[in-house]
Amino acid sequence: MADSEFQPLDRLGIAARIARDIPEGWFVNLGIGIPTTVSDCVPHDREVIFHAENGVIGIGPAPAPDAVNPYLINAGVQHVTLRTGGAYVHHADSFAIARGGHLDLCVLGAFEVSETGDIANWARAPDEPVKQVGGAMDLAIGAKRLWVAMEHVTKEGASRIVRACSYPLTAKSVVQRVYTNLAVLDVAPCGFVVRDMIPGLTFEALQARSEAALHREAQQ
Amino acid sequence: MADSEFQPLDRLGIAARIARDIPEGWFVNLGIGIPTTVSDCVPHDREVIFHAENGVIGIGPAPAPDAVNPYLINAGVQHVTLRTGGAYVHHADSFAIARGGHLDLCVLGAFEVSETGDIANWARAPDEPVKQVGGAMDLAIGAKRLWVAMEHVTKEGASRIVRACSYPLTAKSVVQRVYTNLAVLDVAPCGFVVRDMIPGLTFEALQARSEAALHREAQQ
Amino acid sequence: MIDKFVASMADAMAGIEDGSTVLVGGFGDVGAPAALLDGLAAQGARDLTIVIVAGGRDGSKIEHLLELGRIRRMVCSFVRPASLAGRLYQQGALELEIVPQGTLAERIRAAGAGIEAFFTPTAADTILAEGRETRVINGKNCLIEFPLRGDVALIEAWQADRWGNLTYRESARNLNPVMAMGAAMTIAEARHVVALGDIPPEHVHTPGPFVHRVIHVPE
Amino acid sequence: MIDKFVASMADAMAGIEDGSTVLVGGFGDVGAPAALLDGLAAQGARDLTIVIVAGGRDGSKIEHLLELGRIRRMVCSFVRPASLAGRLYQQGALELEIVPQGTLAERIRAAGAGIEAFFTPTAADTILAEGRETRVINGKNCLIEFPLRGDVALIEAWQADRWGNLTYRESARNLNPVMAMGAAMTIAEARHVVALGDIPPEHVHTPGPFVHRVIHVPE
Repeated sequence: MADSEFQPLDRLGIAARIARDIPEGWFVNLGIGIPTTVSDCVPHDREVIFHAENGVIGIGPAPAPDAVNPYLINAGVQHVTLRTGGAYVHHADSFAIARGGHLDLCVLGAFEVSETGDIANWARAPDEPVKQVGGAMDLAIGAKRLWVAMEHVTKEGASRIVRACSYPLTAKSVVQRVYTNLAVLDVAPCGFVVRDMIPGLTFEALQARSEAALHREAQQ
Repeated sequence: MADSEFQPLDRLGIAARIARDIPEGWFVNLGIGIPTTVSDCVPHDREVIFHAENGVIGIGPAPAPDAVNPYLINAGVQHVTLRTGGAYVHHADSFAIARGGHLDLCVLGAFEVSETGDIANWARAPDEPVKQVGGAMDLAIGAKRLWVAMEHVTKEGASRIVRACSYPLTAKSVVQRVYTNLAVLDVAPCGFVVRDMIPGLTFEALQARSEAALHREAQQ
Repeated sequence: MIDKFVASMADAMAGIEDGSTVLVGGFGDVGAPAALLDGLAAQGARDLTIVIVAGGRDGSKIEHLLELGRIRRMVCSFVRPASLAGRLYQQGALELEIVPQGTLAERIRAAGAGIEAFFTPTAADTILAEGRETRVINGKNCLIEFPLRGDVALIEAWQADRWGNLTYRESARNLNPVMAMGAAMTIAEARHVVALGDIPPEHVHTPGPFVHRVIHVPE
Repeated sequence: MIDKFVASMADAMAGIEDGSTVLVGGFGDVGAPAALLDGLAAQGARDLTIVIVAGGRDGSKIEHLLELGRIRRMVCSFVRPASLAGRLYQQGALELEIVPQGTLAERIRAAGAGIEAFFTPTAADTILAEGRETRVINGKNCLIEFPLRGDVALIEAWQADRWGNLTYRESARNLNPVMAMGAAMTIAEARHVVALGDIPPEHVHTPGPFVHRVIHVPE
């Protein structure tokens, strides 16, 4: 593998790549991790409405340090601002948004995504002593589109693009697209289809880093 | 039967009798018919909060003819006013109030009430060509207390206080008390218990007008 | 720039297909989308299922749609036997599903909230439960109910901004915010157009993402 | 005259029994009823079930109740393994029910709305569904869920009047209005006392009938 010939995206690079694909007017929830930074990559004059599970609609950028509103946080418990035109709802209505198909897009981080669109992003093992589920299962089943942002391989070199998830599932057959530091993959009926790769990366090199079989766009 | 010896209550008299038993602070829904007039019989300085299914909390008296707000009606589509301290909610929240046990009291009209607390108040026959259910079934199952206001006998002389309802049920085992033009009856485990009668009426005369067996308070 | 205002009633009604399920807000005339119902009559979609609290009162816009033969089915809690809707039903020319009013509101909310079924004690011990699944839960006999999803919701609002944020006046709120959540396409007629930000974020009744088109219909 | 204000924290906490299920509002510290949780610690009720979004963060009021040995069980969507709650659970000294956050909110709402059970796709295909009833509805695999009823709800509000009408500030709304509906007794700490009528009826977030006691806790 000629790793020297290409430069994987950093985390902000993945976020910026995702931001390119979000059109004006979409209603979008961003999970914790790489996804959170996507909103910083959307130009302010492109009106995208960001939702947080704790009942905030229309999240804006982080506040200046001297202008923090202690009553206004996002689902990651970070201080945020509200765009003009935003609104507050309570938790049940906020999850009605998430579960009821009102989000045009949700972007989540993940440990693994399978070629059938399964996502595993909440537990490292079924027998983890303490479980932390949060709102990921609600978001994963409810959004019109679910995209995943993650590194293509683990630090140990194992692929996160898999035939079947080894970690406990968050939801089944829900992921439509995966943005990694190497490529953009669609989950199609035939499996993973490569939509985009970083400059210098070959299909073969990407396949070598993917446990699941990859398909070229033309093959689909 | 010495009908000349007592004077049955008129409809407003039944409403006034009910109003006497509603303490300050209760949250109360009043059905259409006799129940609607109960609120007029509660002194304004006794704060009782009246609810309407269309999302009004804190209904006040009817407006003066020159002060009608066309946006403010009750569940009977009559113009009303809102008391200071009132609030508006949407229909799903309003029926969450009705169905979720938040009403201290609901007063409904009825065709019949059975000795087990069944109420029939929506359809004259199972094969009625067109059904009109409204919100009665929701109110009947959900309030902390369900009281019924009705004439003791029909115009044809048939008792509405029955062993088992002959009309289609609105709900089963829900009525706690019945206020008629002749008496106040509690629905107890043993059946109907007479709590109050109009002046001049005897227990025997009341029993003669009731299909179900009545019990004296001491018998209970 | 997001701008949900449409310039004409034809634009507001564009794409409503024959066979659609249409949620119609309002309680009596209060909060009813009168202009949109006229628009629907002019637009011409037929074979409609109308979901509404009370159906087809004499002189109502729904009666007019019935006269035009546009409605195949009504889901509601109340129909007067002597009304046109009642007569059409008895002639076999209209399907009718009578639903307790609280169950109607809850089924629309369920559609908006991603709830695929729920159990309620309402109507469980009545003839409306005949032939349907019931279950005793927590000591109460309960009836299963399924979501009522709209292809379209027609609602009335007091104020609207270009993101589609809405407020309602007094009891004109009623089913409008619930239906706004329960349909794939929500179309609002608003009495007043306000600038983005004029509705304080704590006072928005229906957030913009639930609303797809707004037409200004002054009082 | 209806007056839901109580004069002291002891009055606010009166009657909370051992073994109670207590719904606790807030998301992080925002909208969390800090003073009421101190009051609960002082009141002494034990064997409690606490329902909260995220349980027992280091330095939190819930951690303090855990230290005092008052909590038998927690229902929440998130617990850090390294927190006191996580350690107590692993020692077998605390029961834990982990619930997806949307399901948690919906189960509390169901309690408040008289819904005895509902089916949701959330978690249906996960290990959280093991051994539980699932059903395919509308093509989706769904999991049955039951209401989470509180004996008591402890919530934080911005404004309150003597009828118990409440408003919330910005994202401090979160679970507070939902929990206000889902408990037999709702106790609110409010930052500001306002006169009856000062909150316009269209802007009330939680209507008074859902609220049983209010204590004024200034900022």
